[in-house]
Amino acid sequence: MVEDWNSLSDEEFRAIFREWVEANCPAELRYMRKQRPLYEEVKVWYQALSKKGWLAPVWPKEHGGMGLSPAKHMIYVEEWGRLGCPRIPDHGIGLSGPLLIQYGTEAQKAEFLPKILSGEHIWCQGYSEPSSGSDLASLRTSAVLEDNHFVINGQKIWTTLAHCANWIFVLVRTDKEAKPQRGISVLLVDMTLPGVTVRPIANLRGETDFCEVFFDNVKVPAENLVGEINQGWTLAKSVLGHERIFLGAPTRPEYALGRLDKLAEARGAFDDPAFLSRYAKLRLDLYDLGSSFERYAKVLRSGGELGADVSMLKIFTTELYQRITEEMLMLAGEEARYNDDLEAGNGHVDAMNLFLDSRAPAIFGGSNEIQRNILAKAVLALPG
Amino acid sequence: MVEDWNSLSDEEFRAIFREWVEANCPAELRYMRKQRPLYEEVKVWYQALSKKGWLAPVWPKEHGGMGLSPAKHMIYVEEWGRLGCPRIPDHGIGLSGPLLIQYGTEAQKAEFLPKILSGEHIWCQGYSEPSSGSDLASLRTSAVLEDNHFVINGQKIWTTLAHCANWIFVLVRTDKEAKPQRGISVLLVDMTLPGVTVRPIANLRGETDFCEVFFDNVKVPAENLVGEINQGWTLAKSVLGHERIFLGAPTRPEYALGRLDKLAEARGAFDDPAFLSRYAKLRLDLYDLGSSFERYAKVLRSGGELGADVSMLKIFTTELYQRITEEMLMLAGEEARYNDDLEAGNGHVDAMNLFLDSRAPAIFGGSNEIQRNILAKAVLALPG
Amino acid sequence: MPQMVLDDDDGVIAMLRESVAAFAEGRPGPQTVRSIRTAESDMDKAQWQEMAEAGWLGLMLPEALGGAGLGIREQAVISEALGRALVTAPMATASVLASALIAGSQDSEERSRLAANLVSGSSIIATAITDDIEASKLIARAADGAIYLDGRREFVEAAHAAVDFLVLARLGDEDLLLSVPAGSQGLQLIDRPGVDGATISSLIFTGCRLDMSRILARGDLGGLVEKAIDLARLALAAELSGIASKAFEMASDYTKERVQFGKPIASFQVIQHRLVDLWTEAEFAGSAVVNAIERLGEGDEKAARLAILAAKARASDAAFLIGRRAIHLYGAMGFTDECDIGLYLKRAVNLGAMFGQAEKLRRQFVSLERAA
Amino acid sequence: MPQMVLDDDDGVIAMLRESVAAFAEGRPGPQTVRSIRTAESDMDKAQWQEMAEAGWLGLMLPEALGGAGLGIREQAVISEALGRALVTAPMATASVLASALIAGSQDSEERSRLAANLVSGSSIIATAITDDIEASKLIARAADGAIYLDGRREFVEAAHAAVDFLVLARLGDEDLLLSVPAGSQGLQLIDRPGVDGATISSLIFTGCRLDMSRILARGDLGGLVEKAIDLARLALAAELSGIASKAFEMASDYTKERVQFGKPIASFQVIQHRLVDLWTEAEFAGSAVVNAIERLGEGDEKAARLAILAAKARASDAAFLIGRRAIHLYGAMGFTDECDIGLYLKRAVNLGAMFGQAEKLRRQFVSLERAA
Repeated sequence: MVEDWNSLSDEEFRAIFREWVEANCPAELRYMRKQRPLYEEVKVWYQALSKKGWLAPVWPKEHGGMGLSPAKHMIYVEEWGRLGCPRIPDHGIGLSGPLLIQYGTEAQKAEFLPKILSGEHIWCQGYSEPSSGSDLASLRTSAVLEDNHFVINGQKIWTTLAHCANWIFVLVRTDKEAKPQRGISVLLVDMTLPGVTVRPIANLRGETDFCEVFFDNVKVPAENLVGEINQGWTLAKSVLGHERIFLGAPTRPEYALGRLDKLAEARGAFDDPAFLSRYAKLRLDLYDLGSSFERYAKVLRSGGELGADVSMLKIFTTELYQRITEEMLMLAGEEARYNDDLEAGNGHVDAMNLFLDSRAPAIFGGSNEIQRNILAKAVLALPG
Repeated sequence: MVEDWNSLSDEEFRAIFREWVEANCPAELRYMRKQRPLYEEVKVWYQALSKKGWLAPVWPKEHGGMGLSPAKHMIYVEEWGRLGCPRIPDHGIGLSGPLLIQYGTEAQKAEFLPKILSGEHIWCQGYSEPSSGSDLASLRTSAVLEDNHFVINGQKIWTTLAHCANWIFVLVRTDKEAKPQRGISVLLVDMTLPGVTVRPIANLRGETDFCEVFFDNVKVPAENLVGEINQGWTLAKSVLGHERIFLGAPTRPEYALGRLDKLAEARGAFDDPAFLSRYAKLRLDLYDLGSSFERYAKVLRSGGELGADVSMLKIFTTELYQRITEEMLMLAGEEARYNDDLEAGNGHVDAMNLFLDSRAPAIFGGSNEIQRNILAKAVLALPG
Repeated sequence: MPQMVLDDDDGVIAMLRESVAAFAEGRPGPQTVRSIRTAESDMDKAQWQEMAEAGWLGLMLPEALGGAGLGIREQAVISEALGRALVTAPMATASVLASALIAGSQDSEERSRLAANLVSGSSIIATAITDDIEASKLIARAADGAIYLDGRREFVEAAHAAVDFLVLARLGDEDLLLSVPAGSQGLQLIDRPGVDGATISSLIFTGCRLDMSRILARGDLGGLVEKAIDLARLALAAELSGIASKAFEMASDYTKERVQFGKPIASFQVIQHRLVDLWTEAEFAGSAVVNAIERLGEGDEKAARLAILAAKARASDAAFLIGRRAIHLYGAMGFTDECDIGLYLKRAVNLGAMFGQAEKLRRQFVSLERAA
Repeated sequence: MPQMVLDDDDGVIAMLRESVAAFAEGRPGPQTVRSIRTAESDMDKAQWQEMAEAGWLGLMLPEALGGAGLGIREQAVISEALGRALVTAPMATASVLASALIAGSQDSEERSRLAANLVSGSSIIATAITDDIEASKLIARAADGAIYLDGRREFVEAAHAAVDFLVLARLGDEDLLLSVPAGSQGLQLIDRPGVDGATISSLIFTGCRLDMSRILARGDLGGLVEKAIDLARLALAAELSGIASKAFEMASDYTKERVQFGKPIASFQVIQHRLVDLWTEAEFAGSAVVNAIERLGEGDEKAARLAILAAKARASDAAFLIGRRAIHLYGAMGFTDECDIGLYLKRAVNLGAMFGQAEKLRRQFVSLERAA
């Protein structure tokens, strides 16, 4: 538990991690169809990681994390995916935790970090609002300081898994007079407080990955402010850090291509040169995405920092994911009319599920249009 | 010669026109590889049309034209293409003539129209300038009125076939203080005047379809002004009229697909389902372009006017032309390395020639970006 | 708004369009889609009945059989309007395809009964025929003055609502077109959820016994069935064209309302150009359907067939593309189930896959054209 | 600027790049392209000689054969830089492919002579081998202590400049790798203009007689030739990647300068997004080449082969796409011959079609990978 993981070679670390995961991640949780399972559904795995001290790969060890370097973290993520481990509700580990570690008071750290690790607090993240979309700076949910409490009013939307969370960290406007990006603060809110209402939103796949969260005169203690008042914009942006690279990881198209393979095998499509030609383009796009991803991973491994240019991976991987699932529907032929999974030899392929799911990543996490705007300005230095 | 062509049925007119063309357009001029032959190269055909009175299909009969309705004109153009007649230097017939008929003085009409019909005057058109591109209103070539003469200074570019023309009609700035689209006039200029210099520009195909034309203190009589001074912008825009539809005609992709067919036959490519699949997409795009073109042609035939929406055909046909020629290079395999024509059974296919030529139409006649801007505003009424 | 441009001297086209629009106002399509889905049902029978009352069912049946004796032109106009309004009734199969098969059958009491039922909407006729006509044929054998059917047919719409099924079967060296009563012994239904919410069924025939009177036509029926499917395809193309057109409009309207960075997103050039391209696709779809209607009216069978293949391919690609892009233009909202735009996309997927996906139809077009 | 990202602890990479850039400053690539085209020549021999002096020819040959003993990494860096500068020398064939064939040959005087000539640039060695290895084999027969060759080989670069040709031939059941002296009796050249300006020749062998000493290798040479072609492909991929990168930069720079409607066109969002996509393609091309270099260094033959196929496919598609789009971004200027951007596109077409177009290589990738 107190080992310095970073002192191991990559191969050693990979082997140790892999062996333990194989032994401790229950088979029935591996390769789940559900992309965002609830805490209750994956509690066993969450708790196993927690007990082992492997729940928070990048937190410093003094806070109960593994203190992994970016290089080792990359291996952790790779093996997690390769072994088909389910996604856990990870906003506490990935966002609130790092935010508190960097900007929280000692009291906040002492209060919240252990409860994230224990699973007592499941966090969600209140960024987007109905009118904001990719333009976060336009948010309108307000918090007014009264008698050592903030009184919050407003609405958040696209809050992932809010219906199974008990804490939320929200971006609120604390100064209406300031310029859009000023006057924003970060507050930690107990979702069991009066005035907090959660409404799950069904998505195209009929699942409820995200919610609306309403705040109606919700009173939270002033000490739940993170960092300085009106400085929330900077905080919110900074917690993303090197994890941005994972938005561009080939994970989703890789999975989808694997399913396309399976379906194509079952249908004998590899004997059709027309399919093969289209498949080959998708296969090579995925392969080349791997080469480009590796280039950035290498930078991280050697201790470098990533620039804005890494966003090209997010665009490429999300659009490739879509193209693969569209090919899957084409291959399905008239079976593309079904909403459920398709038979494919010994097993099923969730073609429609993937097709619909693939609509999301190109929109969320900053739409691909926003990403291209950023690249045009920050990387290509185009005018206007 | 004095018949009312429009009183014939479409079929009768088509049959008459076709029969005469078959008999009078020399075989060696049909299906020429060269897209824009010089006057000297096609003089025989020009003169045959002239003698027959069929050179100017849409000019009113009192000026020596055929006075065709848009419907009959459509047939004229269709048959011309179908029979492989060469393009003739047609700026006099298509642009200067209509401009003078609509806006010219009686003296101008009497002077210039007969000489267009006789072939004595070969016209070109001086619109674009080095810095203007698709933004015509920014032109800088100036004309100053002195002693009943305009003195012209400046430079035109992309002037098609200027090196075989002896007259040019130019857009010039006659008022530098006015807003960009005001202060522009149209002048008729004898290209043999001192101070006019023509420099042909080779294009990607190594041919010289267009030129730069320099004006160095060129003095032209004031009576060479067409219409009112400073009203040239309106004049220049108006002469396009219903002929805009021909920018969207399927002619070029149709020809290119025919060549692709021939090459594919010769190489046995229709046995490759991967080729067939890509070919089928191109074939159907062409077929559907025909259906959409027909929709607008029908409007003209029934005496209607075309709106800005017809520009979508220009975008579609020029981009389809490019895609077809790109497929041709793919089909050529390693022979795509050759600059000359490819053997294809009993004949040749000018794959590289077409590929390079297809770069132009998406740029000229208002780039496709400009066309999309116009459609967004004028048809879809999008804001901003 | 992109739609089929048709001559309408007598105002019939406009009238049909208005009647569908009025119908959809009283019975909004998306609402019906959701209620069918929630009920895990295969269709909304009350809606169908109202459509019958509006005179839209079997309208291409000859007047002698109780139909309106109208043509594919009027059918296409209605289908396009239904597509726009997302009225997801099984029009292409239970009305267009069924009508064409019944019209092409021999005169019989059974035929008259079916025709009357179809037009009145009183009992629904499902078709168990796909574009793979050979594979659509059940195995028939004749014994003790009856016909026995075996085999399995997939992708049947409205199978639970149906009172009769139209099926093809092979008996010795001839084809049979038969009507099978719902609930027959030896006929089993297996259901799967369809992407647009309505259940799609497979029919399993195990020695299913039919009266000889159930034979509607016999002999070489390939040509009849092929032409009937072509009409269904054309109706689908029109419906898809309507879906494409409406999904485009919804996306276009949304981008005008949606403000980001202080401006409606429709003012961003990238969005504008994308909308122009989608609009072009929708316009092309409409023109392709009009072209098919006209070719069909001219009597050159091959030319008509080509035009129909092209129209269905174009319209389904247009609806699929526009549906996908529209969801993206709606942003996160587009990814929610409560936003109607997703229903348009799902409907486009469903109809696009019926009687041949675009790629398959394009390949058929080329082989037919080159077979000349 | 998009380019291969490689570790360069000892600064060799930077040094190589600078030396190519300096070379191109003295001898601008586009100028040489135009002079070769005007002269209807196959290459610029003086330029080649200077490249030899810079130490770039045969640099992968072992030191024992007079080479620099460098690897594909350094070769790729040079090829990429040549691509950027549009130095259109036959590097991939007359240096990379020829070196690999010579290095894989048996030790002989002839081999040493060729190696020395290659490195010194004093006499040029053209290769008459395409990626269709079987079809590349001439028919050989042995008689009176000599070899006689018959057959025809297409797509030979630098055929007029060459002093020797490397050819493959089939003699009975074994392959021969041979050097053929230019001007041999029974060897005829037929020329055609290449798209990038240099002549491409076909060689026709009619009983062409060779000394036995001209045999460089014999036996089953499939593996040797395949690996040699893979190295040439990787060099081409690097060169294409350089072309893509430079063409992107030229287009990007042009859009910043070019003013329309009062603004540089690079400020229009549609242009910006298009440039972002082109830039991504160029970056992907560079990463694909780096990946191939690394896989090749790891010794897993299949993994290396896959990576090379991918790199050539990606880089040629990137260069072709960027070339086309760049011409469009240049507007009318891009359609003129005097604008260099067209030369980049033409070079991309030429190199893209050598040793397999992208589509063909992708299909090879998939069949090789699936053959596992």
